[in-house]
This record gives sequence, structure tokens and C-alpha cells, in this order.
Amino acid sequence: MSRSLSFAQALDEAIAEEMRRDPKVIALGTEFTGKLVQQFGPQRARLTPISEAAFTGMGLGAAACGYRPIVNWRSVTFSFVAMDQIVNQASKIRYMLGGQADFPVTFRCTSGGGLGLAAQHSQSPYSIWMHLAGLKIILPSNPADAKGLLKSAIRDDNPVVSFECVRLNDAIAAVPEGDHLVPLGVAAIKRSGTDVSVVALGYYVQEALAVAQALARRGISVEVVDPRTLVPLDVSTIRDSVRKTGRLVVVDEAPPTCSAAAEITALVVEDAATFRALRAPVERVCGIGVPIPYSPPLERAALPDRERIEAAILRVLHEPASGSTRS
Amino acid sequence: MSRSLSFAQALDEAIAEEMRRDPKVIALGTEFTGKLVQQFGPQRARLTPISEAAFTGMGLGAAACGYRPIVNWRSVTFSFVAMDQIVNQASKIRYMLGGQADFPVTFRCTSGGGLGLAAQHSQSPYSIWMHLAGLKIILPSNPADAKGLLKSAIRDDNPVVSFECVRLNDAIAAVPEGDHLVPLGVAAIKRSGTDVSVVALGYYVQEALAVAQALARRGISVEVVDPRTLVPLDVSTIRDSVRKTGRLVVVDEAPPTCSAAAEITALVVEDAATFRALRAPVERVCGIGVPIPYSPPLERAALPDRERIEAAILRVLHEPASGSTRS
Amino acid sequence: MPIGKLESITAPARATARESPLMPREVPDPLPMLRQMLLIREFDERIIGLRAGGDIYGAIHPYVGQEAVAVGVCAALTRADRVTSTHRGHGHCIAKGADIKRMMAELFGRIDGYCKGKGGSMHIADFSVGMLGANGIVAGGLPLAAGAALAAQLDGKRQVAVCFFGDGAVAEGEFHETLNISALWSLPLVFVCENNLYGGSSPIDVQHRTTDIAVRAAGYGMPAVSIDGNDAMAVFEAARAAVDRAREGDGPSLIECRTYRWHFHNMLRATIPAETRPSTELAAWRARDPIARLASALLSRRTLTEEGLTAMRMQVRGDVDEAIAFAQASPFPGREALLEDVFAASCCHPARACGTHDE
Amino acid sequence: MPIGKLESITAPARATARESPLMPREVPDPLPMLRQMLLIREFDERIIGLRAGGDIYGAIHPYVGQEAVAVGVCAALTRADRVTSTHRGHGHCIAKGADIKRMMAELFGRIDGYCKGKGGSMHIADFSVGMLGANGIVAGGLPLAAGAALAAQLDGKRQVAVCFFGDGAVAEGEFHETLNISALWSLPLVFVCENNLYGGSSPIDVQHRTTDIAVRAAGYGMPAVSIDGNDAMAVFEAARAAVDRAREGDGPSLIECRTYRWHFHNMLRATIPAETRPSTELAAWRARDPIARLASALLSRRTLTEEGLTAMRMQVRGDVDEAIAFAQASPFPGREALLEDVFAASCCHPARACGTHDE
Ligand SMILES: Cc1ncc(C[n+]2csc(CCOP(=O)(O)OP(=O)(O)O)c2C)c(N)n1
Ligand SMILES: Cc1ncc(C[n+]2csc(CCOP(=O)(O)OP(=O)(O)O)c2C)c(N)n1
Ligand SMILES: [Mg+2]
Ligand SMILES: [Mg+2]
Repeated sequence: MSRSLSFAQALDEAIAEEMRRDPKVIALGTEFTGKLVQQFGPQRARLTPISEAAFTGMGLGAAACGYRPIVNWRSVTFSFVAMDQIVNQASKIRYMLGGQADFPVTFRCTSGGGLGLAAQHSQSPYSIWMHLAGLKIILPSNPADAKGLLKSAIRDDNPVVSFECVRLNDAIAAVPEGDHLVPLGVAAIKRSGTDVSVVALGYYVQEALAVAQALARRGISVEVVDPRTLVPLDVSTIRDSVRKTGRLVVVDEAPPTCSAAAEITALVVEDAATFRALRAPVERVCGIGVPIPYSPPLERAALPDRERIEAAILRVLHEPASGSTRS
Repeated sequence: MSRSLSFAQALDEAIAEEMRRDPKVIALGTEFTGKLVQQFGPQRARLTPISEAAFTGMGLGAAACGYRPIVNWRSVTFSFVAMDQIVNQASKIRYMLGGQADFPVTFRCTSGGGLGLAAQHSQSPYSIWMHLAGLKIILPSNPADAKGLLKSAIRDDNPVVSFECVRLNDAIAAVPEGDHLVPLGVAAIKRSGTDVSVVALGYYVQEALAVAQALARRGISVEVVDPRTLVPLDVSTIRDSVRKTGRLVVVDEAPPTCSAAAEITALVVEDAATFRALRAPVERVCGIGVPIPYSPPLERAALPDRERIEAAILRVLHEPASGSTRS
Repeated sequence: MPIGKLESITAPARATARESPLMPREVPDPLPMLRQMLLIREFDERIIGLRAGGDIYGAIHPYVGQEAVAVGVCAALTRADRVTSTHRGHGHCIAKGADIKRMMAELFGRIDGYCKGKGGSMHIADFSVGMLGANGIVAGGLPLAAGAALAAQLDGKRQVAVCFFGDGAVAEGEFHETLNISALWSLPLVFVCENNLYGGSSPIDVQHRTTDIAVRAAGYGMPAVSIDGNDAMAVFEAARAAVDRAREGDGPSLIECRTYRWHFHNMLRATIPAETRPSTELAAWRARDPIARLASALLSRRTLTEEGLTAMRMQVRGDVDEAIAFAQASPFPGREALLEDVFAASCCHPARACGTHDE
Repeated sequence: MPIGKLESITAPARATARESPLMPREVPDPLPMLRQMLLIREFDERIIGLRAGGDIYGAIHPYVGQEAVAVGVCAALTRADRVTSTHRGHGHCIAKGADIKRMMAELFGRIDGYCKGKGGSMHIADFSVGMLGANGIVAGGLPLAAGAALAAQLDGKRQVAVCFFGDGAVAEGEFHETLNISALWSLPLVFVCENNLYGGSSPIDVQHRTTDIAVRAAGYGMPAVSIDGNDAMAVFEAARAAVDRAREGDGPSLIECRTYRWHFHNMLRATIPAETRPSTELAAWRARDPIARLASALLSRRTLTEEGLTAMRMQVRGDVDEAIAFAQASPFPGREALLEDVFAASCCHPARACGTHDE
């Protein structure tokens, strides 16, 4: 049984269900979606001042004392104000303290461009968090995964960062009824294929699927892998796919340098069996390495689109025969 | 003509020379090395309160108004308190404002482990900065480069971040006399070789050189490439080297995930000609993906060492014949 | 008395100071001020429709209702003085002397915009008039303004810097750090808090226990004053005192301007957000319209006639029409603009250097 | 009067409060306090030599001279109350009841250390006694303490939280944000500022124009008091008042303890850093030794005899000897420990998942 929900509704439902399920789950943020304050009262759903560093650290501190806070930074942009608490405290505290306590805190934020919000408010910096050891990271691509991953994140005994693509906010799709959970660390093959593997992140999963469908009509079989969780990353599913297809395109809107796409590429080529199976250079279809511009035509040019995804797929397929690859 | 200087002295000399050369160069920080206040007075060498966010933004603001501030965060750890000013302001401001002003500010910090300072004070997070578009990044590996790169950074009209490995602080080597400049964006081949390319960063350049020397005695010819500048990265020198040797090992103390090492790996395999030349999986010899532990044996185990570098070189050399690679 | 009264510290300006070309007007000319307030209002009322119509993208934050603050403060400044602004920045831009044509072109995402269309509403800047930029980060502009004040202090040319920010920004660490360091270094900086009683959609008591913002300055040994932010002349007086003080090398001060925004916090899509604030509160503040207040004072003093006022209204409407026409006529930036402006010319572009793009 | 006097707000504890097992002592027992101060001093004097000798690694920040603060404050706390500490944290650990054997083993980097040797001096914690951790980040512990206070408030069990921090930390944004939010929410939190007149090697006037830290609290509507931090009983009294207030649900307060460190700021290598502070200042503060002060008060009151004091000194020396022997006997962690403790067991290790390691 399932019903249709928007991405935003699915996330709200996850929060409400977990707050109902466990009285230790509390919420902190400068604004809430859904009816959190009405449903759970101002003690458990705490509207905070615009003090991200303080309430991020408070989430961590309350987690150390038996609570399971959900801290909402809103745009990931605002988390940079709280970066000390994330980098120097949350990502290291359990290890530094020799594992003497758990810190079950969930940090939520929105990410991504495409809404004309310009550079500061159009960031996709998950790789910054991935680089740290000690934070789990989810990046759902549809309402069902959003709900299931966020619920798992809240129940996880570790700090988890949930990146929620702004462009998916209104996306509507089926979400299973009941206590729908998606485990952390398990990728989903959203479409199977044999000619090329496309690992796509967040919003770009649907775009990759659309391209795959279009290419299917031309006899090209594209496998679309959605990692869903960036830490821990399900590298074996990705490598298996590449070992099968021999070709890899990674699609994400973050700029390429030191990105998740760079990591996925490196993980594939440093594994001997996968490296041997690889029959073409890896293609990264990423955001262009500039701050995201405001003007719509420039913003469109800065972000990946179906055309660029398709072109990259065709390039890796024709390599080396057609000589059409970049060099 | 040259004389021997420590890494720290070379950096101090760079600052003092540039402050003498240009009255618009000023310094901000909670502590100074050298005799900055005595030499240039408390107006130009400003001891700040422990307010990294404020004085980072002030460096940027003063740069917008005709000065060339050198902002010293000391440990990169403390820069995370100022991350809003770095990520949301410094890295994006010129682009967001359509290039109507330049922001010639230099941010200095120390990085790296190996001194028993534990997780918070043993970070090497340059890839976090590399991921942003709009900051240049230098990472010198010896006193001469340190001086020459820092002087270029101060004269550059853009925000530049200087990462200075703590373990190199006391390293002594020849530094040319006079106005020694090293251009940003130009890698150095610190040793040429034909069998395998080792791209090493910061402190690990000397370690890679030591391994290369040892392996030379066994008839293995290792090329050691030092990028020196991470943004802009001299990718053609790296690719040329790999096209020549067909094998690549990247060495750095940062954890591998979404690191500079990941980026270098991706840049190599996404280039068709280099990919075709590659005869073995790429090896990343990185810090283990954990917060750096305090206890010396654990810290040693967390960081790369000559043994691990050598083992990785031997693995890529024997691939696939010997079957000794990981899989 | 912990909270310094700016009035009490305002010595009569020195003769040398008066002669300086950098000095602000001792007595402001209220007619241009009124005209600027009308222009700001017209501009920001019109952008609501333009956003709804899809001519403007992303987020807009209208300044309507708060015009007296930007105009009163900037009347105390010279062109050489510098300001930093916020997400709600159009009023500050206009008051500091930016050209509404280029502002509008920026909002339209066009090449003739101040940022060549790259910045949009939250990043408009005009360095040529000392407007160092709007800012999408709450309190993010304060350190930048302190940097400008540091530059001014080192230059020794009696320039000052002003940072505008909201009541919500007072809860951020950057507010505290900037007040502390600027007080410590006696920077020529004026903190202008526009206390409009809400931070985003949250009432001010979600932010602060002490909703009196001026009281915060005492802890830094900084004089502060809390004033009626809807009275342009009162704002000017307080700003002049603070600016004089800064110019004389006597350090920073804080001005809390109590005001109110007439519209929604922001508009992110084509629909106009529903009002969530109490309607009585809104009505009370609309009755304290800063424009009507200045206009009626000028009318009663006969500095202005009804016809003059009507002409002014017509004029600003025409100006905004012209700005819109200018923006519409300006082309969108071409694809080549995408890779420009990341770095000053002195360097190669990292994206090109690392070769990861399709271009 | 902007600065609340804690004294004035301290109502006599209610009967129910007195009966609670969570309530601190109304009248402290000074002998254990003296003993703790002696132990802290002995511990931190000894680690200097151990750092010089290479038994301890990285950075140490001796607490010598400031013992009255940690001990006075913690005497007003129960085990269920929680504290966060700083880079200079050994004194807080000992005063809150941590075991010096496991502290010393941590400093030696051994498996029996509180953090299994992974944390070292700047990260010692003992959650079982409510010591939530030293912290290498100036002001970094304040938000964590506020989180503990939030948990306590939600639990409703009358626990309180205390954060220790230095005068330098007051310049950080996290100080401000935490004071603001805890005042707003009336969190059961006590801010203890150890004003030792230096932030690192910089004198306090490099940090603040107003070197009076207590005055900062007024802006938040928070009571504050500035006291002699070398007087353990005065610290206890102020702490008890603040803790009672927090326990009663009346919100946070700030206590500024004026004190002085006897040694260098920190020691990062085997050599002992040269003293940079004026020798007269140092001498004056050494003459105000908090231990001598409490001891002589107890001697003159005959609560303590000279022999008793000597015995106490011998005893703490023996305790530290024992701790050192314990640490020396404890093995270094094995290589397998490297990958443990990143995540709670509920998960797979990301390093393993991504397969980038040689293990
Ligand atoms: C660091 C940060 N946190 C949160 C936001 C989201 N945000 C944008 S405007 C705003 C409210 C700001 O309130 P105030 O400073 O009073 O300005 P006003 O909108 O009332 O003019 C918030 C929370 C932000 N832009 N930056
Ligand atoms: C955010 C941050 N900036 C800088 C430092 C470096 N640092 C360590 S201790 C210290 C001085 C702190 O002074 P104070 O808070 O007065 O504590 P004290 O050392 O006097 O006990 C500094 C600057 C740091 N640890 N964290
Ligand atoms: Mg407001
Ligand atoms: Mg201090």
C-alpha cells in the first residue's frame, strides 16, 4: 500500500512519525515545515534564534545526554556559520572520546541550485562533509527514499547529515504506507542496463532516468545507480555495475573538484578488477566550477542537464572507436 | 645565491619582504611569528581578538577597499569558526558581484598531523577549499617554495589560502636570495623517472623522494610530482607524467574520501589519452579515514609513511602480472 | 548608565571637519530624502508584481515600510563612505546612490545589471558609490563593513563605514565579534540595526530575551541609541552623531531603528505569501508610514506642496518605468560570461586548468 | 543596575529542594576541596616534567594557579550535573570526579586512558561523572553545555550544566550565541569565565575594550557577578547561588572568576616555553596562591593542622605517583583500535565500506 506524497510531505511525515514514536526525538530550527509546534508543542519543537553555531552544538550536546535532536539548518548555506560545531565537534567527538558516548543527532539541510537563488543559496557541498570522517550522509532522490532514509537517520546512533535537494521539494511520487525505512549505506539500482553505468545523485537521478529511457529507444541500455547514502557509500554496488558495463558516467550538480563524483571515480579506478573492466575514460557530468550565477540562462549553463548527460554517455560508449571523446 | 632557512623562517621572510615592498600589505591574526609588530608597528601588524569570523571577513572587506591583508588563522582548525566568511563570502564574492572589485587577501593556516595534537588539531582539509570555486590554494613542500609561493599569493589579486604543513616547520633547506617568486599554478617535477608517477602533497613530497631514492637502488625509476598549487592545479604536468609512466600513486595525509588525491585520480582517468596510457589501477596512499588519534602508535598508523608509499608503488608496478594488488 | 546616549557625545563638528569635502551635510535637504523614500517604495512595490510575473527570479525581500532608515542614515554619509547591506538591500542601494536602472537590470538577470546578472537581488553592489553589497547571510555583512572601517582607519581620510542589519542578525556570532573588535580598535563604523520586530517569520522574542537591541552595545563599551526608525529626520540626526563620532576617530556606535516591514518576509515563487502577523499590528504600523510622516511635516512647513508631492510620485513612477524598460532592453548574459569573473585577470581559471568542463 | 548580583537573586533554597538527592551541599566540606586543589596542582606540575621527558605528547596547558575555580564550582554540583571544559581542562576533570589514573593513562596515550589514548589532554572526558569533555576549540564547549542544559530542562530532574571558558573565549561568536539562547530559554546553565588576564600569550586588552567580563551578561538579561577566582570559598558561594537559580528553573547566570595561570600558556614540545608576562605581575599573583589561602584559613580555624596539610600533600603526591605507574603499565592501543569508535555499532564503517584502506 502506498499513496502519493511530495518530497517535502514525505520528510515532514518522517519527522512526525519519529517524534511520535520516541519522546526523546526533539526538533531545533529557525523555522519548521509541517505543523511541528502544534503537534508536539514548543518544548519538543523548539524555534531557535538565528544562531546556527549555538543550536548545532546544542543538538550535539543534547544527543550526548539522551536526546535524539533533529537540527534543521534550512539551507546548507547557513550551516557554514556552524562549521566549527560540525567539523571540529560533531564529526570527531565520538572517536576522540574513545567511543564512551553516542551522539544520535540528525542535521537537515536543503541543497542545490536551479531556483534562481544565486551563489550563496545554491550550494551542493556534500563532499565537504564526506571528507570528514565521522558523519553519515544521506541524499535522497525521491519521496519514498526521503522518508525512509530520514527515519533511519533519526534512529541511527550517530550524527547524520540529510541533504535535501530544493528542486525535489515539490516532486510527487508513491510512498509506502506504514513504518517505511530505507537502510543507510545501501544504493539502489533505479534502472538496470548493460551498456553503461550512470551513478547519479539527488535531483539528477530522475534526469539520468529520463535520459536512460530516451536512449533505450535508440537501443542503448543504461544502468542508473542511486547511492542514496554518501556515507557509508555502497561502493560494491557501484563497482559491480561498472564491472558489468565497463563504462561510467557520474552525474551531480556540485562542481567536480574534490566532489562526490571525484570520489566515485577514484573508487572505481583504484579497484583492480573494476579498473580492468573499464573500457572508456570516466565522465563526470557536474556543475561547472563557478559559484552558481543568478541569471537563468547562466544558471542553466552552470548546472548539468539531460543534454550533457546524454552527450557524456555517448562519449563513453564510442570510446575509443569514434574518437569523439575529449582529450 | 641562496642560504639555508627553515620553512618557518622562509614564510616569515616572505611576509616581511612583501610588507616592506607594499605599504598596503597588512597582517591580522591572534599571534604572529617573526617580529612583525616590532618591524611594522601595531597598525599594520594587528593582533586580533580570538574572533576568527570577524577578522576573516575584515580581511576580505579591507581587501575590497585597497588593502592586501594577510589573515593568519594559525591552525586550519580555527578557520572553521570563520567558515561563513570563507565559503559564503570570500570564495563567491568576486563572481557574485560580476567582477566589479578584486579581493587580494591571503589566508594562512597550518595543517597536518604527526605532532600528537589529536583530531581537532591535526587536519588537512584542503579539499574542502578546493571544492569551492573562487579560492586559490597553495601547499608548499619546502622552504624555497614556501617563500616563493607565499609571496606570489600576497601579490595575487584574489583570495588565496596558504596551507603550511606543521611537520615542515623546522625543515631546513636552501632558499634563493632576492625576490624569489614561485608562480601559482605550476607544478614541479621534483625527481624525474619513467616507471611510475608519484604525485605527493606537502610534507609527503620529501617522503616520496626518499622512497624514490631507495627504489632507484633497486632499479625502479620513480617520478615525483609536487603540484605546489592546488588551485589552479597544473593538471597537464600530472597527466603528462602519467602518460609517460603509465602508473600513478597519489600520496597525501588527508583522508581519501573526496580528497585532493581523489581529484587527481579523477582528472587522470577522465582524460582519454591519459586513461589509455594507464596500465594499472591508481593507488591513493592517504590518511586513514578516521579523526587523527592522539596516541603515537595510532597516529603513525593513521598517517601515510614510506612503507605504505613503497608498497603502493610496488603494487602498481606489478599489476596485473604479479596479482599482488588489492581487489 | 550603561547605554551611552549618542546625543550626549556629539560635540559640535570642528571647523576643519566642516571644511572637509568628505563631511556629510550638517542639515540635510529633506526634499531629496523624501524623493528617495518614494523611489525605494515604488521600486520595491513594483518588484513584487515583477516577481509574480516571472520577470525577476529567486528571492526578493521588499524594504517597503523601512525607507526612513536607509535614507536617513545615507543622508549622513558621503559617497566616499561605505555601507554593507542585507538580504533586504534594495533600499540601502538606492539610498547610497546606486542607479535603479542597473539594479533593475540585475533583478532581471541581464548583462547591464550591476553584477552582470550573476548576483540578483541578494548581491547587488555598486562599489563606485561605496555600496559594498547586499548579503544573503544574516550578519554576514558586518565583518566586511568592519574591514572597510579598518581600511578607512588606516587610510586616515576620515571615511566611515556603516553596516545595516536586522534584529535577527543580533543573535548571530558575527554580530558579537564585530562589535567587540570594532569597539576595541575604535573603528570608524556605525552599526545600524533595523529592528522590524521579526526575524524571518519569527517574532523578535524568538530571538532575544532582551528585545531592546541598543542595550547590547553596553557590554562592548559602545554608545548606542534606540530611535523611531520611521522618522527619517530622527534617523538622520542619530546617524549624523554616530558618523561624526566615527569620523573624529572616536569609534563605533550602534543605532537601533524601530521599524516595520509592510509586506511578507520574502517571495520565492510567483505567489505572494500569506500574511502571518497580527492585522492590528500591521495596521498600527502602516499608520506610522515613514513617507507620509516626512511628507506631512514638509507640507505643514510648506517646504513641499501637494502638487510637488504628486509630481514627485509621478516622477519616481516614471523613473521605475524607465528602469524596467532599461532592464527589458538589456540582453541576458551569453554563455561565455559563465566562466568570467571567478578570478581577477592575473590568473588562469582553475576550471580551465583542471579541464573538467565540457567547454 | 544592568548587572544582576547573584547574591540578590539567591532565595533561600526551598525545603523540597534541600531534600532532593540531586541538591548540592549547602555548606561545603573544605577539606576535600583543599585536597582536590592540591591534587590538581600536583597533577599539572608533574605533567610538565612528563611532557619534557616525552612521556606525554602534543600540547599540554597546565591549570596551576586556577585550582580554586574548578574546585569551588564543582563543590556546588552533584555527579548528575554536567560540565564542559576547555583546552586547559585537567582541573575541571579532577574537580568533577574523574579518576587521575585514567586521565594520566590518556595523557600517556594508553589503552586504559579515558579515550583509549585517542584524545589526549585536550579531549579528556568522563561521561560517568558528568564531565563531557575538554575541548581544543576556544568557546567550542559552550554550545555543548547548552545542549546538556536543554536535555536537563526537558528531563525535568533538576540537573544543571556548567561551562568553563577563558577570557579569550568571550571574543568568540559562540560565546554570544550561547548566552543569548540560554537566557532566552531559561536554560539551567552556569557560565564560568576564568579570567586569567591572558588569551594565549595576548593580554586581555588585545581581546576586549571592556575587560570586565561580567558586564557582558547584562545585554542578555542575565545576572552576573565578578569574583576573586583565587578564593575557593567565594567561588563556591557564587557557584551555589548560580546553580540554585538554574536548578529552580530561573535560568542561566555568569560568574567571572578573576585568576591567573602560573605557567606558560602551553607546551608543544619538550622545552619549557619562556615566560613573557611581567615578573612583578606573576609574583603578585603567586602571592595570592589559592591553595595557600584556603589552607591558611583552615589552619587558623584549626579545621586543619600543619601535619594534616603535610599528610595531604604526601597523599596527593602518592596518588599522582600511582597514576603515573598505572599509565606506564597500561599498553599502547593496538592497530585494530584505529578503525574502532568512529561510529556507534549500529553501522558499518565508512572507511571499510569505501574500501580505500590497506587494512
Ligand atoms: C546565517 C543565516 N541563517 C539563516 C538565514 C535565513 N534567513 C534569511 S533572512 C532571515 C531573517 C532575518 O531577520 P532580520 O535580521 O531581523 O532581518 P529582516 O528579514 O527582518 O529584515 C533568515 C533567518 C540566513 N540568510 N543566514
Ligand atoms: C577557535 C580557536 N581559535 C584559536 C585557538 C588557539 N588558542 C588555544 S588556547 C587560546 C587562548 C585562549 O584564551 P582563554 O580563553 O583566555 O583561555 P586560557 O588559555 O587563558 O585558559 C587560543 C587563542 C583555538 N584553540 N580555538
Ligand atoms: Mg527583522
Ligand atoms: Mg585566559
